[in-house]
Amino acid sequence: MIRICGLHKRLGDFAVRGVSLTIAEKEYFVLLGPTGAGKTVLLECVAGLHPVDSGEVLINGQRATFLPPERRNLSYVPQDYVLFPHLSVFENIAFGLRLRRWRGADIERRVHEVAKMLGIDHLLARHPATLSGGEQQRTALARALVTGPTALLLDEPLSALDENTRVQIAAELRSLPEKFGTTVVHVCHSFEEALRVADRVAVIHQGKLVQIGTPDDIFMRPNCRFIAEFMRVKNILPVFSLETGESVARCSLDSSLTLDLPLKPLPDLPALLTVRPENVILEREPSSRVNSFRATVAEVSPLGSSVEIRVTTAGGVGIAALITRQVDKQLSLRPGEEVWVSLPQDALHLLPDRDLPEE
Amino acid sequence: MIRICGLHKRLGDFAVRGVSLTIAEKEYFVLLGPTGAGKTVLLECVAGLHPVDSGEVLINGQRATFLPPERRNLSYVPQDYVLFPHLSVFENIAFGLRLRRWRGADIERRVHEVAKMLGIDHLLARHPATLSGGEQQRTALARALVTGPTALLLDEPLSALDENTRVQIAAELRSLPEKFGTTVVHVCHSFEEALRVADRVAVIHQGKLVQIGTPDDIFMRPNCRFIAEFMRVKNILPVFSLETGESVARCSLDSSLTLDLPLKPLPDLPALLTVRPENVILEREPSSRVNSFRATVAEVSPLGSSVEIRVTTAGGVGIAALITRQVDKQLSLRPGEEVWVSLPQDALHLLPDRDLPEE
Amino acid sequence: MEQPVSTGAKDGQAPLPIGNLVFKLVTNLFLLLLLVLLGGVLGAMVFYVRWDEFVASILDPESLFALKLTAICVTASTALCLVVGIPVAYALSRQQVPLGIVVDTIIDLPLVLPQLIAGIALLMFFQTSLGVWIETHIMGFVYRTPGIVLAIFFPTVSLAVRSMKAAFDGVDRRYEQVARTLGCTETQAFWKVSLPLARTGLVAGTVLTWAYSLGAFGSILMFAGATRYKTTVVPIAIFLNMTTGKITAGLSLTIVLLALAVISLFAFKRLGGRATIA
Amino acid sequence: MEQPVSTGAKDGQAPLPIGNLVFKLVTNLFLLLLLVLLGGVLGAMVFYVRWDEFVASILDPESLFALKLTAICVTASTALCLVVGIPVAYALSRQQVPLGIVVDTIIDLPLVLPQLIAGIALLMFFQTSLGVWIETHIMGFVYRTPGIVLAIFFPTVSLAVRSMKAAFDGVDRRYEQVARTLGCTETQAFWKVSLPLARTGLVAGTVLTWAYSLGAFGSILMFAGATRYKTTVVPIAIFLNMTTGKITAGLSLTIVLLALAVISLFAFKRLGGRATIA
Repeated sequence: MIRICGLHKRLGDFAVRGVSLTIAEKEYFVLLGPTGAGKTVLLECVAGLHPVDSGEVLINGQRATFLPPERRNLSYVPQDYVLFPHLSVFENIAFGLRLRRWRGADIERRVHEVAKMLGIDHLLARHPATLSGGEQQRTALARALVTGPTALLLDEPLSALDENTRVQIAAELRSLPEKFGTTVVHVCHSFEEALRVADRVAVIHQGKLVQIGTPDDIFMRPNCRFIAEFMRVKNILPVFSLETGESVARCSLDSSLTLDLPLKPLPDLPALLTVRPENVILEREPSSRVNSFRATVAEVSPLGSSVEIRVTTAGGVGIAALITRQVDKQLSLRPGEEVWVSLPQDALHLLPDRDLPEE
Repeated sequence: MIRICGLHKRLGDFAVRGVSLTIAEKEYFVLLGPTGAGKTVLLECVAGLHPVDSGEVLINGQRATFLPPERRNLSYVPQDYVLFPHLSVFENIAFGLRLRRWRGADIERRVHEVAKMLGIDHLLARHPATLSGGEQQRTALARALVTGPTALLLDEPLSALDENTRVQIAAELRSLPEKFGTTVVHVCHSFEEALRVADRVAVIHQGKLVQIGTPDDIFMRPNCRFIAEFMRVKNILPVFSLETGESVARCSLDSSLTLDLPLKPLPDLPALLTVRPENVILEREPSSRVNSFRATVAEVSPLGSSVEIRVTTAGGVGIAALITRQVDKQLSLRPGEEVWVSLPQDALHLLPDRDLPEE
Repeated sequence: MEQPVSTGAKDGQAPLPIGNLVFKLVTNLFLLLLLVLLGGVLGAMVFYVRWDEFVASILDPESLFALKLTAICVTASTALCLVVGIPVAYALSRQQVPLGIVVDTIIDLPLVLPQLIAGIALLMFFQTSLGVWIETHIMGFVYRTPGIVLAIFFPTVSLAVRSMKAAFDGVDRRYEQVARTLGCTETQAFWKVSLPLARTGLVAGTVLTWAYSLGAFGSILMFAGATRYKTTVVPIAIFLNMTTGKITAGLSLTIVLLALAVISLFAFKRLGGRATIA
Repeated sequence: MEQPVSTGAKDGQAPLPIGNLVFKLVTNLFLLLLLVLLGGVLGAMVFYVRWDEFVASILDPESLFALKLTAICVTASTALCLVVGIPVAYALSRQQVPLGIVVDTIIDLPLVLPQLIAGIALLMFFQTSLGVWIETHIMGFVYRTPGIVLAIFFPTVSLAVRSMKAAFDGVDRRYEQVARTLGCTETQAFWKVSLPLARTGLVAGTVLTWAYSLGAFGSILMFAGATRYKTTVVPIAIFLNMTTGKITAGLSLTIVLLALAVISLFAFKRLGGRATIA
């Protein structure tokens, strides 16, 4: 278990400003944020590579704030792996064991065991420079895992890989907590990557923790405008009025458009309503769906495997929908045409109208 | 019009090996390829920045192979814009006009005109270092467009921008041929980016031209396995047999699974059948659709806004489908369950089983 | 699998391990030692001469002559270094030179060789028939003022080339490439883009070259000789003073040179100048 | 909007514009000129002495003494440079030094100053009470062999520090950081990671330091003097030979120095060595 309490650290242009969070044992925890958010500084402070300005780091309940990196038993894997170029793959992996003065036979056994689990046991005699990107990443993981660290700290572990290898390594990373019994802290800037691997995600922005939760929390229930935009919720609509009915809550976007929502505690006004564009349903004919209304197609933009359709309601509210090429072909909508839009209740989410959560 | 004939150029690790293609006037042409494909070298040879090893470059029908860059009237915008840091935005844009010895008043007028069209007329007094990424890109475009070049050569124009600005600038780029009457040649490595902006796309791999056509050609009708994989067609299935029927062609993947295709000239065996995962339709119940068959769910992976479902047919053919979260929620498929798969005829494409087209 | 390392710091107040502290101490001790050695030994010189002695020594006609001659020769040599250095630095920075390592070795040679040898080489050259022809038909060098300039220029030009190449290396080629596509010829791209962008680095390089020129001694001693009121630039004057027992006069000029070198080197660094032998 | 520029090259056989050609020619002409000047003047020295004269001169007992003394002193000084240079270079490469620009200026000063001044500074220092105490209680330096080593070391150590710092700068810090998280103390990370990775650069730096040491002249002249069979390292021997008219003997030793400098500098560059003053 890693606990970070009120950590502050300024390092050149980057800064961490009072982050507190707890990472559970064997959790796959992702630190997500845009470039320059300070997430790598945070990771390196946990690793002990920089002295913190203030705050505490606890590892397994013990205060580690002032421990040097070699006493923290956390393994750090930087973005480009930095395998030791003067050592073979075997010696790279054995590095931590030799420092711990393991016997030769034990090292031999343990290196082979870990290399086998990561599928690189045929590469042990090679030198790092001769390996592919994916092989280098696996070697770096083996080197980090071989000593049985409390946690694995991964800085952008997928960013140096090509797309195909990335998908494969992502799946392997996901299985590390179970396979090696280790906690994983993974820094990345892509929410798709985070959603693919994380048990929990903490979103960092300008050095501060903005939202923490499961991938679903972050993805479907952003707590502020920044998160909603970062997660590419394209429809972030100002709410006109909110009221609680008998079985549903009712939310008006303007005088002519009122939507039903599940009955849940409502935020105070001003509030925002979000709905992800891929959850917006478009149809040619009126249907019996809830929250269905008429709108005019404003723009059709093909985006590769999907098509983005922008529509405008009678009251002037703009809504973006993302549909598959297949559905687009069936509907074959053109700008100016009429279309029926419906917004499923469980795809709607209300949040306070603020850029970031209050301090 | 730019014409490239049998161009060869080796430059360090990069090489162009015999590329021939013609770019029409006012066309938005994208050179697409993975990192290291040689597309930037090709662009820079067109710009005249490197002498070619062999082959010809024709600009507007005139042989330009040995012309220095300043005589080609092509404007080159590198990936990170390289605005002149010692000049103001105004002087950056005016740079080409001053070289052409325009009169001061004409320069003033023209710079303001172009700056206004690109929405940066309020920035003219600033220095490049104080601009945001998008503003820098617009300044670089203004500097390149102000002299009315035959073509604009853009090297990865979106890669240095954050996601929101990227979408906006992509739309602006798309409008350049119409707005400024210029041809655009755009180098990029992301097929999504190419599909968003291109009139036509040439895919380059290992220095060679692999396929050229409209975005739809490349996206839906790859001519080899490399293109199919590069476009992330996840279903690339070996064909067992092919026969031409009366109104349809019939393609068998194994003894138990035969699909109907539109009647078109068929490739020789060995051949591959491709279908994009987002075009695969999954249903709980059998339907009247063509090419419908039963399969078993093997794997369900949530990928952010969509969910990837891998199914296996009775004959053991694996097929991947990409469905929205909404559809996923309705179907709520679990591994081991049965599902009805249908493959729409117009989503099916046959190609020869080869890694790359023959020379 | 091992247990997490327990550090004996159970109260959470773990000290920085002694080993790491010792390592930092040792390397910084060496650094401090070197600074004290260099700074102390050089800096102490300021204290060997009283202020009034210093002023009197500098105002002595011989010292004034030496300072004036040095100013003239060093400025002439630096100007020559600029004229030769800028195009050479640009050529080296912007092209793949065939046999680059040989070319680089020749250019850097005067930096590694004792200046003495540069002076001997010049002296011998002007005794060949080509050298004699130059002496009689173009300009007299040996034991004359132009000879001093040449003797300063010869070992200094390498440093000028290296520092100015670093200045041009700092200007991304693509500035020129973009300028070319916008309509510049190669010459225009040089004047309108490369030169303005390299300016600070070139100024820094000039300052460094000037400072290094001040110190030319061995080559002048050999090529121009040490003749009072003829070739006595400051280093030669210092040598003559020290060997003829005029210690105060020698030290006073030494202090002037030292001060100029410190100021120039500091300015070079503040301007972000670089000079790389590689 | 303008028409596409028509280039008057309608047959498609456009020559490279004259302007661009001239620009390339001029910069490369200057490069060639400089190479001819440096390479020619230095290289010509090989032809001034006949082979049999050269062999005889070198085998002369005085020359042999000079070569032997030089080998000993230069090797001792280079060893001292390594001992001091490696920790100092590592400290400068790996930490933010307070007042860095002042520290850098002090360290680089001996490279810019005439060696003469280094010699005078040492000489004066050993006349202070601290210097005299060292002379009498620790080791005699002035006009003695240890004095030669010190006179070589003083102006050379800067180059050693600069070239070795470049070697450590070339090793990404993150190698050490990863080694630390894997269990290395700072000392272990230095020995197991930084030192092996910087090795080639350190070897190159040693070669350069050694070559530069060979050329120390001004500082030895001032601090250790020019006493036959006592302080006649090769540069001093050359000076004595040339000024006493023994030109052949002087030139022969010059050629030896020149050859060693060329070989060392070439080796330094082949090893990918760097030395940056910045």
